[in-house]
Amino acid sequence: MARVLPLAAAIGETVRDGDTVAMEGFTHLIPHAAGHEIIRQGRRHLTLVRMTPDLIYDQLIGMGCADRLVFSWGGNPGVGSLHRLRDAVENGWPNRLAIEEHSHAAMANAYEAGAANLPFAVFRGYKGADLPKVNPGIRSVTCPYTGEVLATVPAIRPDVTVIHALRADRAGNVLLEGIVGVQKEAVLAARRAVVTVEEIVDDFGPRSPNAVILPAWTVTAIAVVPGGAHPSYAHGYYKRDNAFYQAWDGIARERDTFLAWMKEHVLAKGPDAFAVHARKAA
Amino acid sequence: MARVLPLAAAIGETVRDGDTVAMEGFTHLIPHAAGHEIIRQGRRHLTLVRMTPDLIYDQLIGMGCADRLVFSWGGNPGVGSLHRLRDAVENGWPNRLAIEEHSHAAMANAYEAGAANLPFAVFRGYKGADLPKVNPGIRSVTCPYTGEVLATVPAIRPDVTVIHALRADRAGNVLLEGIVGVQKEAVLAARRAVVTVEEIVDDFGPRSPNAVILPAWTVTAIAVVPGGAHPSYAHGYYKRDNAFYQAWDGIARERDTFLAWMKEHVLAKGPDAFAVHARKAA
Amino acid sequence: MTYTANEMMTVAAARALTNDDVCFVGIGAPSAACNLARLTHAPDITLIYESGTIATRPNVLPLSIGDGELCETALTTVSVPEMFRYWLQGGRITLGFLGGAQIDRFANLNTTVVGPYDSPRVRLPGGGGAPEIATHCGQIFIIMAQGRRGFVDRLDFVTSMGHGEGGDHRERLGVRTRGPTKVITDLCVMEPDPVTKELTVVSIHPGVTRDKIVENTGWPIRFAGTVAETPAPTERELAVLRDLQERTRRAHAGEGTAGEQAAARTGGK
Amino acid sequence: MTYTANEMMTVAAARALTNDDVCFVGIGAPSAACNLARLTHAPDITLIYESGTIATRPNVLPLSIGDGELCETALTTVSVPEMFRYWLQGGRITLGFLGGAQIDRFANLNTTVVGPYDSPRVRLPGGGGAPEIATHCGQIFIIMAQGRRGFVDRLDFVTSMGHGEGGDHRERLGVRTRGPTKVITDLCVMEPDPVTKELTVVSIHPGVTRDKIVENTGWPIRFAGTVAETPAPTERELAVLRDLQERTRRAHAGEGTAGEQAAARTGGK
Repeated sequence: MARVLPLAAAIGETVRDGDTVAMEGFTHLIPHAAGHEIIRQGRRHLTLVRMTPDLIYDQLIGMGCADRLVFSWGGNPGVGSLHRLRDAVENGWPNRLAIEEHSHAAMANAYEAGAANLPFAVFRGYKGADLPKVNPGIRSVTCPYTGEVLATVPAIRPDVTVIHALRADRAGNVLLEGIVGVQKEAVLAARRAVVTVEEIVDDFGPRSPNAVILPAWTVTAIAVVPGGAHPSYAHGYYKRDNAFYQAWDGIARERDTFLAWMKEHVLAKGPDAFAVHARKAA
Repeated sequence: MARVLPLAAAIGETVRDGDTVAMEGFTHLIPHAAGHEIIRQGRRHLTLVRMTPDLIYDQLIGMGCADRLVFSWGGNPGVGSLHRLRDAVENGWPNRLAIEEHSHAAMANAYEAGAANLPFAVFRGYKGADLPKVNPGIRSVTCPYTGEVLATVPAIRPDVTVIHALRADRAGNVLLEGIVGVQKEAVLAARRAVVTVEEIVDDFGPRSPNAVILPAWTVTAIAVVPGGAHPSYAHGYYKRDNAFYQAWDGIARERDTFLAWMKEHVLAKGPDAFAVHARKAA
Repeated sequence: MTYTANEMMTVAAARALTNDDVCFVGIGAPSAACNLARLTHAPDITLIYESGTIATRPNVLPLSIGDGELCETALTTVSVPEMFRYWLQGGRITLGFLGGAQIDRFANLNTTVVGPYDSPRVRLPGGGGAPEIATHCGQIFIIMAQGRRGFVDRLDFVTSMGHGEGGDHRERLGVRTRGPTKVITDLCVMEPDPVTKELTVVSIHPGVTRDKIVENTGWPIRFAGTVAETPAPTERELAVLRDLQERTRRAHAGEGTAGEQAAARTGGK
Repeated sequence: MTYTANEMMTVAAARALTNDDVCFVGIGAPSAACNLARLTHAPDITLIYESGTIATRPNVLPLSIGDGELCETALTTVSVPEMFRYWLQGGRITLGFLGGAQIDRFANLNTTVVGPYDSPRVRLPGGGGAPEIATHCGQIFIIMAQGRRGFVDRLDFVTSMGHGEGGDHRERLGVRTRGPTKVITDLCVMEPDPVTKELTVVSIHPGVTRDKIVENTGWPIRFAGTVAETPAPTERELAVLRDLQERTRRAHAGEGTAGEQAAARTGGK
């Protein structure tokens, strides 16, 4: 049952060294504030899972939190490379980063299988592509009716999934809306789930009967962090800060500018630093 | 691309003798008017697919439209038996009815696999149950990672799926809301899809960004039939007519009362007979 | 206060439910029991109906598994494939309710056929959600009126597994959930023996004799070493239950015809 | 009217789109081409972005694959698993757009690594949706600026299949879709040979020489027997495209900082 906690406690009680951690959000609702908290708490040896490692994973990787990355597209959207990810893969800085690489379809299916408590996902995929040659986790099954051979991937079952949502109600239920990505699947596939939200409301009020809601009993901890998705965005709250995505290219290109920025903006700050982004839009 | 047609033309152009037809709706939004039209057009040798054969299939079976039934729960909800279904299975009246029986989980997964263009569905099911002994379509695959043996069923790929929805817009997009059942999957799994709707609106207007909508290019034909779900219901339009479900038990128990009712209320009527049920609620 | 055997059955089932349960609710007696629990000692119990309605709080009892009332009072409503994949198979349900036409001593259930499958004497509705409810929910409660036609020595068909052939049969099939932990009838409450898994009477409803239970069971029914007497329904339990049922009756009568009132009294799937 | 090579590429791609297409749109040039088509000759074209937005009609070009604008103007937005299962794998998409860091003569693409996979010289972003877009969409258009670094004799890694080793390779793998049918560059338009599937120049943009195309291709590029000259962008095409890009610039500038304007000029994934 979801407990409402300060972000530091929510992360402290759920994310442990060596965990497999999925922080999801497909462009929209990326849990940046929670990522910063994991960095501040100095978590190590994490396996990071995410379809689109974004700035948030560039930061975690550059700060040495991760031993392994499971992903399907690792870039700075519209800008170029994730320099810290590349430095880890190409040069082993700050540590060697093992990678397990998939396609989007494979990862979406793998989260879906995890949520459905299946050990693997079946899909039509990877035909003629080289990824199965370098990822031994990509295997196949034969259809018992048609004889067709289909691709498989192991289900993703994170130790902990971290997402940012729009709002929770007093009972601890969580609402997402707009581009909902794979967050519901990622939460339901995980042992533990942490959700940061823009706000807690008394009641969700009138809504679609089919609204995307995670009941309180699927969530471990909720932390209220207005602006917590920045530089990603929260539908109806604030927009994507494209300027920051652009600026990140310069910040992260070199190790020293990266470390200086992290020190000033992450290590020396707390979750309340995000509130300015929520306020700016209001 | 969806064409708006009178119901008779919509059914006439899409449902053929010998077709595999799925008419879905989970208690809510059952396409009764469309079922009556199929009966009036005298379709024969159909394979009828539906999780919960309801009065609509009792009527189709009793009128001799079906050679085969694929289903997972065949009763009159809260009332008892479907007498026409039983008469066909137990006594071969009006013709022998072959059955292919599944669990709800199996059929839900089979529709889902059909929508996803997979030849089969994998799920954890049927453990310790007798159905696999009598349904050779229930098979298994072995997980390539864990060695676990999981149940499989063939994907459902109907020739035509028929559903009732709340409304369409002028472009032919279709909106469902409330208890949405397996209708989206049934439509996307099918070669052709017919949708009856309560009304056509200029525009859906403000709605959840994640509203359940079938784009016009997934639908073959739309027919406007207010009240067309009766005695099932349409969320926000009219309620379930429980009295009729109760009364059906008496009507359908004997062959002659059944035939007399069908003659009077179906064969001698048209889709506009359903309008009274929509008006009653307004 | 007098009460019916059916009320005793519903009350006994309701008492077994807790605030923390996430229940997969069937229509009829399970629905009444779950909502009675919600309206008495377990206000925060989570009720899920297989039509996709999650955390629903109906003001009146639904007649079908997909009444509008369930959707209107739910936290949210998901598709049926999602319900069976993420929620049931996903292992999110702590408690499932089942009933059946036939039950055997290991709480296996038959709702498929009486007689041979290919030429049935009686064709029953079939399994619906039961085969997977029986294995995916944390535990199962079964509610059935007790009698020789239903409580049989040997099932014609195993629609859903209880404890199979008894003992560790579930574990041997790789099923990790507890299976049926209580069978609640209009005469008594049974629980599986911890080792053999054979159903054993653990509590007898007030005024019911052992002989009556024996007469109404199609196998030599076992009684626990210590058999309790089920506490009679309290005034509050009865008042809340009857109020709920009366509210249900009135609500459905208010909707329409005399036929609808009749349907309300019958209950719906 | 003068125009840039990039504008010619975008216009040539837009013209190949029809009102009946259901397009899986990537950010950048494909997004500009699709929206240009929608604002000119194909007003009813259906645009889908992999973030889940179906039938979206953005007023300005999105910067990322999941901009709020895409969701706000969409018919509806579905989850990412649903997008990849029901819509892409479901065979509902008639046309997919791809680009890449490297392409070979059979229109296979590499967006994964330059150099060996285990010790890459350059680690590129990876495949994302491409491996399955390449096989599930009815046909594929590829848009890439032409040059020797990108148009290579041999890929370091096949991220997504075009025509594989050529000929009937797709069919031999059980893939029933058409694969790449057009490669649109800033110099020309290529199409696969009907039999060998080797890319062949079928149309050259105004002012571009054959030599320039040869120089900018890492294999001995073939020309069709009859090579057309791509019609230059019309005034209307250029006006609509520039208006769209100007509107995009202003909208993003209106949101915030100078950095955002810079980002708008760069375009986003």
